[in-house]
Amino acid sequence: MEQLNTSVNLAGVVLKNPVMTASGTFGSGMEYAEYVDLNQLGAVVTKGVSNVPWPGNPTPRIAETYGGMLNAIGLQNPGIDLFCQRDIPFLKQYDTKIIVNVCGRSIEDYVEVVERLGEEDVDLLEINISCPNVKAGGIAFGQDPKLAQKVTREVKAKAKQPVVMKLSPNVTDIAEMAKAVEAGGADAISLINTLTGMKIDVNRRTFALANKTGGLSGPAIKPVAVRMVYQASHAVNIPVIGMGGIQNGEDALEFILAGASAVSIGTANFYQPDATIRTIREIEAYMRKYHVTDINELIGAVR
Amino acid sequence: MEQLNTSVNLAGVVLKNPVMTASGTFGSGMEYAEYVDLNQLGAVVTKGVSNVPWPGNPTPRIAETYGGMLNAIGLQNPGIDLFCQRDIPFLKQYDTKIIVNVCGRSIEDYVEVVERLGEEDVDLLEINISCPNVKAGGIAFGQDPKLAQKVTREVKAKAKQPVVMKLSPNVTDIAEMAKAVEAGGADAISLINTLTGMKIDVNRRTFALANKTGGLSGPAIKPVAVRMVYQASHAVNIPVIGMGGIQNGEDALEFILAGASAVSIGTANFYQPDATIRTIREIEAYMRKYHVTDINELIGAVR
Amino acid sequence: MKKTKEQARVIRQDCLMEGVYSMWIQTQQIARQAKPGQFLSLFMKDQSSLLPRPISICEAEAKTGWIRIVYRVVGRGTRELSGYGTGDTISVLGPLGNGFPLKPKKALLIGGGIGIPPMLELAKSLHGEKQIVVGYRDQQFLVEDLQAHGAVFIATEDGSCGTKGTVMDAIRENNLDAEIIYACGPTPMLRAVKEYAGQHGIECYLSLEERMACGIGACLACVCQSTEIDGHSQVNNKRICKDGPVFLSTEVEL
Amino acid sequence: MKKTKEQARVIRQDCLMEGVYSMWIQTQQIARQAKPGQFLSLFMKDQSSLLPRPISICEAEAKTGWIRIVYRVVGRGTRELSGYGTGDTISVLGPLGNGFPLKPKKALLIGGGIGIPPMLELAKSLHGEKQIVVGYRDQQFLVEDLQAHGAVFIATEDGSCGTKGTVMDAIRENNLDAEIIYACGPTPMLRAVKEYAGQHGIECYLSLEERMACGIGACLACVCQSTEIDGHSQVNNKRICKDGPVFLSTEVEL
Ligand SMILES: Cc1cc2nc3c(=O)[nH]c(=O)nc-3n(C[C@H](O)[C@H](O)[C@H](O)COP(=O)(O)OP(=O)(O)OC[C@H]3O[C@@H](n4cnc5c(N)ncnc54)[C@H](O)[C@@H]3O)c2cc1C
Ligand SMILES: Cc1cc2nc3c(=O)[nH]c(=O)nc-3n(C[C@H](O)[C@H](O)[C@H](O)COP(=O)(O)OP(=O)(O)OC[C@H]3O[C@@H](n4cnc5c(N)ncnc54)[C@H](O)[C@@H]3O)c2cc1C
Ligand SMILES: Cc1cc2nc3c(=O)[nH]c(=O)nc-3n(C[C@H](O)[C@H](O)[C@H](O)COP(=O)(O)O)c2cc1C
Ligand SMILES: Cc1cc2nc3c(=O)[nH]c(=O)nc-3n(C[C@H](O)[C@H](O)[C@H](O)COP(=O)(O)O)c2cc1C
Ligand code: FES
Ligand code: FES
Repeated sequence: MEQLNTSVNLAGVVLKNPVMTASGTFGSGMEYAEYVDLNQLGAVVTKGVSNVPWPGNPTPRIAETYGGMLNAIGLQNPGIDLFCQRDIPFLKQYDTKIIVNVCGRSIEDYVEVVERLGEEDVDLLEINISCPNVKAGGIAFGQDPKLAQKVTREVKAKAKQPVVMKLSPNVTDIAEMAKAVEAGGADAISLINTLTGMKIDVNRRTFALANKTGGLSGPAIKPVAVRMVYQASHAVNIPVIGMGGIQNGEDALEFILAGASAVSIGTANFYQPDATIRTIREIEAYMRKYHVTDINELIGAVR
Repeated sequence: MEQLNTSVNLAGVVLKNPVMTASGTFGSGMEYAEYVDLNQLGAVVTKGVSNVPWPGNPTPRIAETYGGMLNAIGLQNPGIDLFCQRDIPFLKQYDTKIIVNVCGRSIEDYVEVVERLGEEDVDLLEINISCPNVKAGGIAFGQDPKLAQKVTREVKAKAKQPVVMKLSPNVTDIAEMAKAVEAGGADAISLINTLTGMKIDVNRRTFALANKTGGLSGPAIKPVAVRMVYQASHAVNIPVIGMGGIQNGEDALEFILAGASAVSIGTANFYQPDATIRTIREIEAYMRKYHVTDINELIGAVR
Repeated sequence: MKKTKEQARVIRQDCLMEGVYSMWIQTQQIARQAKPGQFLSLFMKDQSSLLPRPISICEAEAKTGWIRIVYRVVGRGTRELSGYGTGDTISVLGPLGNGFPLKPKKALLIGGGIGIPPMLELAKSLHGEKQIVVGYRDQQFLVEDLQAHGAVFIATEDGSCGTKGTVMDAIRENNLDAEIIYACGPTPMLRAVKEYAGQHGIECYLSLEERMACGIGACLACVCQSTEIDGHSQVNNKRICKDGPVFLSTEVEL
Repeated sequence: MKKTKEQARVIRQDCLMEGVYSMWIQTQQIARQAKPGQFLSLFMKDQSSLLPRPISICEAEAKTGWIRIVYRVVGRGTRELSGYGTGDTISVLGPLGNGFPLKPKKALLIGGGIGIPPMLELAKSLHGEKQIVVGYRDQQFLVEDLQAHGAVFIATEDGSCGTKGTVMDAIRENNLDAEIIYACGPTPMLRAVKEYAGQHGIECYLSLEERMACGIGACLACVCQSTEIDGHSQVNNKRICKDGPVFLSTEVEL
């Protein structure tokens, strides 16, 4: 059997394979550790963490849609203190990379968390400027290139780890956003976060979500995600992490061929708890079938 | 049995019910006339027509996606001359409203077709400034509020019929686009056109579509469409026509409750040729079940 | 060995009344581990519906691996389930959640509508003195199964059987008392039970419901409001799928 | 009465060779109206796959309403189909397209790979002199069925049966001649057939393939390039689903 190289390099951090979890769908891995050997993952990307605990939105927080789902969790999280005490030590037990997703309502919020994480042994920071479920701030950063660049610059000034900027798909021109955060000093970008959507319960004549709108994820959005990863990776010279609807190796390879150096699996975990592991195995099987010895040959190979 | 009023008013044009076909999915109704009694439809919206015949894009022009499809037909159409000779007389045989969808590469193109249609007995004009499959022009109009307003104004200056502006969902702020065309004098807006997407064939390592990108339609995009209809209808005072993934009465009612005065059915025709008729019947059944005697009570009822 | 989804086999399916079905499925591991009050995540064959359907365990037999669920058809997923027949397979994750704590006290089991099914396995598992109160709109189901395990008191909204009114009316009408209460049903019923337990100082466990995505505690979709700040979340939120679905009535706000 | 999708019933399904299946289904109207070269749109039960799968009619029996299709498993849809058994239902639209014109001339029927199935109904329907040439990669299917209706000449890529090479090699090796050619198969084969027919001045009909959405001529997904400007489209495009799938070889560019 040929020796396969599945390892990829994200801004100097070497992942054993390109398969990661998508922020907010995997907690910090504790619950999924019963289903998945975390040692096999390229990286675990944690749920967004803020400077103080956030209570999130009222319920219902999710709704099923055709081939996907809407969520408006509202970034509930225990805050950076408990996160550093509990979640980082938990993840350090495993042989995988740790990417901490950071959320905030203001640039100061982001910087506070990023500074705090500078003392911690984590590999990468992913800055969520694109969560559509936060009233104050949040979404605005990810929809305005100037603001996005500003957040990036200020976060980079304080960050001890390489910084991944996570982009919103709810924009007219994703290439422009990618260029803006690259100009701000981002070490990598990740996309897509969720598309803003809405569901109405016609029988009860109300919104399906207490928050009215939510973020659409799952296989339904994959074509939009692949297109944006393609456009973004052609617009910048930093690595791109692709996500949106990935449920198997074939889906992951679509993103990689479109230009992603790594991929994240989100919604699929909910209906296939070992979706990450299966995806890794299927990527390996594909490489064997087509005699691809190094996964890096596939990154951006369709152009 | 209670008497139901299902008729709605679109910029002075009264439709017997709010269910129409979506442009480009129904031709001019000829092929579907074998499957659907066109007399029962609120309106037939024709495939986009331009000043001269357009050959469209190379094949493959479509690809299936999870819960939806991508198309890059590229607005193939026989041009306004044959359209006026053949398609309008065909549709005039039926007791339904005729909405002609107009496409163009420049403002002059649009205006030429609109002027030509001034001599014809059609009810409404729908101006497609949002088709993502045309290289020159097309998409730019629908993604820039200033340009959108300009097209609207110039079209309105020449149009004999009320003008519906069809908006692209590939924008950061749909409310801004809606306001722009309202300011330009639009009599109504319709949305959403398709979301730009991409599919890669991992085995052949090529794009699934010859055009690389295509427009995503079908139930997968419905949550985005409902959200945009809600946002747009709250931003303007002109009627909104909603579409995107509607396949049955419940879906149509989601759009109506979100603020749409009428709805269009597109992709669903492909897998349920009588999707329009079924939708009309299901809306009527809903009205009976909940004792709603006038459909206008439902428009925008969830807020 | 990591946990994973199981492919269970449908043993039999029966329609108990219009829109309510009973299905026995054969599992590998789940039945052996199941406790009353826990639930299963069921996955649909129609791949346009991706999320799990949480359904309570109504009965579980460790020896045969059989599990019974009883459910009402309310949407696409339960409609699909109702079409299954003997020999069909179904993809299942479980058992999930904490389940009811079994305590040797005089117990009152309260079930309302489609919250009744978990009370059957609970009634089977509780060996002390117990009274079972069940509320229906009109038609009844599972009454005989429950009667095999305790005295059953019925309330119907239309008064067609037992007490006319709610389970609370039945409790008062029959002067039922208890040292511990277990309840599952619609939120208004749970609210009334919580208040009743509070007034009488009775230990009370409520099984809650919320929309779920992961079903295992990772996504924070299914929270309820907790009285105190929760240790896991650092806010007044507990996860129904992981910390529940059963909560001490004083722990949660309804 | 308006046309509509039919719910057909699966009569039987057989695996002809690895990945190639033969399925008989019972239809209401379709079998009665079917002509050789026409096709069906098949719809999947898994609602995440929405578009029709176009599959050629391999045999049709007006009396019984039975239709046979023979297909290769290549993706999600055909994989789903291959799992069906007797008694299952399947949603079908058809017959669609124009079909082959039946002419009383000495005929050469050419099928390549999964383009062979429509040649069976064509062979059954043509009553004049006919020769049937079929090309396979290696393993063969439908050979006996075809032999019942004419002389069959086989080509295999690996030479394991008949002529080693393509259908064109088999035609030359066997010195076959004809007044009319009917062909269905992969595009390179059709290109060779078109060229051969042109060189020999033989009337030639080709059945083409393209991705479809509506299957009935409305969406303009499935066009091929036509030699002349088409009356319907006003451009050099014809719709395979409606104007085809069968075209005179001189009408189209391949
Ligand atoms: C812990 C728990 C135990 C349950 N036990 C039972 C039971 O034993 N019998 C029974 O009939 N029902 C039970 N339910 C409710 C059951 O989950 C829903 O009726 C079912 O999911 C509806 O699915 P559907 O596809 O038919 O409806 P749809 O409305 O089409 O479902 C759409 C989405 O909403 C979710 N959903 C809809 N209703 C509910 C609900 N009430 N609670 C949670 N999610 C919902 C579905 O899971 C799905 O993701 C339980 C719910 C929970 C949370
Ligand atoms: C007129 C016509 C007649 C055909 N007759 C037969 C036949 O008799 N036997 C047979 O095995 N195959 C036939 N095909 C090819 C058959 O349609 C495809 O193999 C089938 O649709 C693949 O579906 P899938 O879901 O398994 O593959 P997927 O790749 O998962 O399908 C994805 C989408 O692409 C479409 N698609 C994929 N391959 C093709 C193709 N080659 N042509 C058109 N659409 C395609 C599917 O319909 C679907 O919409 C015919 C095609 C046409 C156009
Ligand atoms: C329930 C849920 C919670 C999420 N929470 C976060 C979050 O905290 N931070 C973030 O950057 N993205 C969050 N996301 C977005 C995902 O990380 C991912 O970008 C998106 O869901 C698309 O991937 P998918 O289709 O594979 O789920 C969340 C998504 C879901 C479904
Ligand atoms: C095959 C195809 C062709 C289309 N052609 C046009 C067109 O010519 N003009 C236009 O304005 N929209 C066109 N559309 C967009 C639809 O009218 C509609 O806006 C979109 O598909 C969303 O609705 P649906 O999900 O119901 O299909 C086309 C869509 C499809 C799928
Ligand atoms: S459903 Fe995910 S935390 Fe409960
Ligand atoms: S598939 Fe729509 S025109 Fe042929």
